[in-house]
Amino acid sequence: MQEGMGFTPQLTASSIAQVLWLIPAVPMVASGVIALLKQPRRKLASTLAIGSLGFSLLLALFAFGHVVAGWLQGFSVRETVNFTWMQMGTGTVDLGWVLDPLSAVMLVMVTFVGLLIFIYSTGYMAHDENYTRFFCFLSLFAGAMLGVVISNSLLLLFMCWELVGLTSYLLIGFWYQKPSAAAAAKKAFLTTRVGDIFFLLGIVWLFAQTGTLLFYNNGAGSIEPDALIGLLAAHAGWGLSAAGAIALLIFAGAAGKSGQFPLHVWLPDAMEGPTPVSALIHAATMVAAGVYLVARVYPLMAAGGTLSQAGEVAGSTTAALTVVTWVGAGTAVFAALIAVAQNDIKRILAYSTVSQLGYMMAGLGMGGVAVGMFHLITHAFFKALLFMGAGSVIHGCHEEQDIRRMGGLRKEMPVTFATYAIGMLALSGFPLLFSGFWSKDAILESALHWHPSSGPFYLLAFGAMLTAFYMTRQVCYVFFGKYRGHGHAHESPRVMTTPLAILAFFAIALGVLGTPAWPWFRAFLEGHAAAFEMGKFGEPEFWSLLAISATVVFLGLFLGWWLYDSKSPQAEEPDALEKVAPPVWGWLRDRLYVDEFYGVTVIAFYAWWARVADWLDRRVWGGAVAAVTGAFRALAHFDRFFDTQFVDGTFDKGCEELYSGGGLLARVQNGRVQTYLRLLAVAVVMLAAILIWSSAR
Amino acid sequence: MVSTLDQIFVLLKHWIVSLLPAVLQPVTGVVLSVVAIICVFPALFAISVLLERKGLGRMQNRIGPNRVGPLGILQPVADGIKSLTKEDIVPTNADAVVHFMAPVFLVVVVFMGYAVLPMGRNMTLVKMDAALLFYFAMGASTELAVFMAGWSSRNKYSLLGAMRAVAQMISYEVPLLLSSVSVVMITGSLSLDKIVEAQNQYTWGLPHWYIFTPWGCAAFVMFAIAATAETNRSPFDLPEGESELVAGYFTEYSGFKFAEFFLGEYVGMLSISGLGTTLFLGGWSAPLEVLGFVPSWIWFFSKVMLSICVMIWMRGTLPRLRQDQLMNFAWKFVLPFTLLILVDVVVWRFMGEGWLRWVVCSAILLIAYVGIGRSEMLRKKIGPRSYRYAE
Amino acid sequence: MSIVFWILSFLTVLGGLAAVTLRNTVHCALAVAIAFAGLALLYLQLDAQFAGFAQILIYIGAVAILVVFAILLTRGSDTPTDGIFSRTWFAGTAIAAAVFAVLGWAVIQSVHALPHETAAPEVTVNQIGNALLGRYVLPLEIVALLLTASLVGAVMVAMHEKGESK
Amino acid sequence: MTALGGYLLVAALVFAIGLGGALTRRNAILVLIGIELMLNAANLNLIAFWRYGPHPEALTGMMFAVFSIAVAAAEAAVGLGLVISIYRHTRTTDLDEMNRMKG
Repeated sequence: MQEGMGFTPQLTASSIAQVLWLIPAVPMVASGVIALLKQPRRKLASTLAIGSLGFSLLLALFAFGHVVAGWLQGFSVRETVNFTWMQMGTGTVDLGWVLDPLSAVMLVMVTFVGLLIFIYSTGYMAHDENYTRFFCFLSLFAGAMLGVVISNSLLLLFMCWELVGLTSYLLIGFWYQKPSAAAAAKKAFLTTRVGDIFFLLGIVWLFAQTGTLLFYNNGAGSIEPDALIGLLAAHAGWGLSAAGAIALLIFAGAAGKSGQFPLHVWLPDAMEGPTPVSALIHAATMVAAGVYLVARVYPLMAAGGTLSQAGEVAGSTTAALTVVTWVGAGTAVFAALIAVAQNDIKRILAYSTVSQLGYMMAGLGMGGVAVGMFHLITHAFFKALLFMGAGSVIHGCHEEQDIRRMGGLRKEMPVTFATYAIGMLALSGFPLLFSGFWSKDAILESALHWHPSSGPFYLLAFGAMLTAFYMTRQVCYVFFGKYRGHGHAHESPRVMTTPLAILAFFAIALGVLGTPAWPWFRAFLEGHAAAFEMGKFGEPEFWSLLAISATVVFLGLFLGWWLYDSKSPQAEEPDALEKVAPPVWGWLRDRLYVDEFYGVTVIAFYAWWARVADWLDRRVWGGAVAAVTGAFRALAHFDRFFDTQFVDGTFDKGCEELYSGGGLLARVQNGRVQTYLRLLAVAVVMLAAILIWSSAR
Repeated sequence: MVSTLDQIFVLLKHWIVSLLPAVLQPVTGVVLSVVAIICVFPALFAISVLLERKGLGRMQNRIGPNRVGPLGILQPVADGIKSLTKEDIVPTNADAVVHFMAPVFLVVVVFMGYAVLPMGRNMTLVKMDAALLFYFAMGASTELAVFMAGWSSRNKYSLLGAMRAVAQMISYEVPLLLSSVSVVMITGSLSLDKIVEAQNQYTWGLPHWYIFTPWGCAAFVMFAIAATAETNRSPFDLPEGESELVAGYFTEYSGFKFAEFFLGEYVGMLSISGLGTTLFLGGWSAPLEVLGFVPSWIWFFSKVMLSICVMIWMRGTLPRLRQDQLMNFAWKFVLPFTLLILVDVVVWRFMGEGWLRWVVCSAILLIAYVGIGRSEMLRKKIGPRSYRYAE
Repeated sequence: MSIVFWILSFLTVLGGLAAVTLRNTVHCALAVAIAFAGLALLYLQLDAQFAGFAQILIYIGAVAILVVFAILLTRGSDTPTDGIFSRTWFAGTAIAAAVFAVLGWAVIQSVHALPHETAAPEVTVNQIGNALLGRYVLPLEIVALLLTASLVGAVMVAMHEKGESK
Repeated sequence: MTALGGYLLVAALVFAIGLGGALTRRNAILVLIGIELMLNAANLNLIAFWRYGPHPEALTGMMFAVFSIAVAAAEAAVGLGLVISIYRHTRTTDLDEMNRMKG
């Protein structure tokens, strides 16, 4: 807060903040309604979903406008609306939502990209028979995600977080007839759970420490300075303050959600879901939720360094941030490496998503909220663009996903090609023109200045190179050369290409917000005026950085082009890189055996444990039960003997007596209504007579 | 403004009563009013019969009765004389007692109904608290008379006619009651006098009649339909559908008994129109404030005669329903709609003053009307009349 | 003991007797209608206007008609040839007499304890309505439910089965 | 003899008549009629007691009577429906022949 203009919390939230809850609520309600629709009402379903999200987009734009207006007046808005959810003994559990630059930006991004993808999927899913179900899930997801974005309470965030997880599960397994899809869904769910366990632990711990789960509560929030000081005071062992430990736990959750290194395995498999889902959930929004979470609790992360709220690149770093950084950087390179050797078009993009998420994490760790978030936003746009492009390609090639069976689509589907190329260049950070360049540049810059170690910088640079490389490879495979697939490729319908075009525009234009010359985005997030000096471009450091990244990128592009240029190989013959270095290739193709590693460790352990439990059940408890049963059966035998010998005789006799008696009574029951009525009357008369007589005396 | 002309009958009665010793006074008062009623309404009956015959004649391009007296205005008298002098036939194996009781019972019950109708300011025979209930109790009793008539005269046409009539009366009694209940709900009283009083107010010279409110209008239409069916008038005159059963339940009646039935039918019409007038058309209150000087009873009777004319008009216009159409119409359209009207009344009552309630109530009714109508039409239950040949 | 009371009670009892003794079933129905009417008038005598009119409306307007319909639907209208009384009619009559004896005896026993003439209570329909929707709202609801149920039940019971021809 | 006593006697008589009818007639419908009579007698009692009872303004007896009238209507509807359906199966309404439920 250098221009001396801090976050001034409004005590009375403005009207737009008051109705902020509508943004997630409306799509959720819509999904509820859609769930009640019958299958044939496809049009209505999609209309409802799109309409509701459009409404949310409008509201989000209002909110954004409100925040921007406040920012232009010179204070940055943070309006919270909190309410008590339940009263537990002395303490209360509060929920609430917050409107501040972070959430506002995120809201606009999610609703906008989401809306485009909704529209896109009306085309993509047009022939699916579970159309309405799809849109029900989609809008439920949108609602949950928006809930994550606006929530001002870690608990509310966690709820929506889990909802997001659930919808992701449902959508990945949308084509549950495919065993692979079902498996992938399960994998995704369980893997993210691992992270969520830690997250939940962190939440509980935080609640135990601070007694509130609200982020901002006019100074009483859990990540506002007062609370942070308390957290720093508390010690958690291993030289960590409670703040650090909680931050790490929460980060574990975030890592699970946005597929950071140890927990990244689910994300590539998640591509089994329909492509719009991959675009919406596993590229643009949900995976970003992890990053957003880290950004949201950034004060907690950064606590312990100098308490600079906005995480300036003042050399202050903390254990948490260091971990975040290294994990991010590691993931970036690791995933990029794997992506090099994949042949499934969506799989490549998935791995690139993982690596880009790594970039974001690293950016958060080193450069603070603004850097990471900026990459998040830009990435959301161009990655969604890429995925939808991929979707359109798959659509055009009759559900073919293997890039070796494509090729030469440049001519068949020009629009897709153009937009895809833009997305690809943005992703690989083509200098100066594309948004991806600026955001990635910001990360690299912060990495350059990150003094604890210069390792991350080299990793990220290498990652950038790889990114450029594999994207080039993909594009060469898909769009150049001649068509190797079956059937005849065709361009996708307008409803699918139009969103592509829009996204492509943003993939270029968004960069303007983050150039070093006019760091509007950072200024906006950190709440100080955006200075516009062209001079920044003149500074040597900028040029040096530009030089570095440019060389890296061009190297990648060149390598890619050189290896896989237009005379594209046949599907059968081995990959070019494989010819260069078979073993490396093999390793990469098999995704560095992470899955297998888990298979032999974690899963094997569980299988063993299950067997043990099974054995216990059968032998130990089962034996005990069997023994008891045996005892009782013996007893039963004895009983039977006793009965047959002694009891029955007497009992039968009694039965006969009863039977004959019954015969007597049965004569009264002659089935004539009037007989019964008569008996009734007689009885009543007698009773009445007795009563009166007794009372008369 | 209560002018002598307005109260002339009341004053007359008091004057006559005052001549007698105090012991007889209350009795005489009642007797006088009863006599008045018994004289007035048969007269009206004669008039309306003439009206009907001539009006129907006009509608069917005939001249109608034109022999007896100038323009045939003495036709009713001739009819009366004829029916009095005609031989009274009782079928041999008819149930004589019941056969005789039926018309008497009918006429008595029908006339009872008038006891509670306010025919003008202070011109109610019995100011009863549960007047409406009484009226309907009497109305319900007519069914028994009809049945008696039909059953006693050992004739399958009569029996069929009676059965139809009773079934129809029962089914249409429900909407009749419910549509009146809507008025009761607003007025908060079963007393017809109170109901008229409640309607006898004016804003900008316009009266507060219930027919001028959305629910009231709808309820009145329902009431009119139900009333038409209740009095076995066309288009609901199946019980005496001459093409199917000779003359319905009074086939076997002739002479004076027949005249009694005839009287009963028309007096019933008059009385139910009177009830409708009282409930929805503001009873004896003037249609415009400026017309307040006209005696109240004139208003009442003119309204009654007006509705009689409408009934005649309907008879001249509408074709007869088929039995299933009749029942479907009662249970699938009229009854649901009256129930809806009750809801509407509640809305009206609790939405408070202002134009909004007009909009809302009208909207509810219109939508429901279109909805029910459409669905029924689609299901061809009460669709356009489809002619089949009898099998 | 007004004369009106005697006339009405005579009418009622007569109607009742006719209803249970006449040969022709329809005559019985009509007679019972008379009895109902007499009872209604008795209610009026007891200043229970509402109940009286309700009695007329429901019993004469509905129940009597219902009975008549039932009679016609079950061919009961033609006079039965064989005896109209069940074989055990004597026992029945005896029991009925006994009942009356006991009840009458009870009344006579306690006649001295019975309260004497009191002022006629002023009951408006308004009060009844308030009571119905106030103190007695639960019974009202239950009765409404019962009526609905019995309506449906009666329809279901008396309805022709699908296969069965009219 | 007070007025109340008279009403009670009449009620008792009507009740007895109804009971007699219910016990002696063969026709199921007439049995139902008898039962209706009994119910009405009870109502008469209720109203008489209400009228001459200590707290007429509480309306208890009258309400009871009104409710029982309603219930009686329901009872008649169902009972007659049953009679009709029985008649449809065994072409008779004679109770002496309806002894299917003989034990």
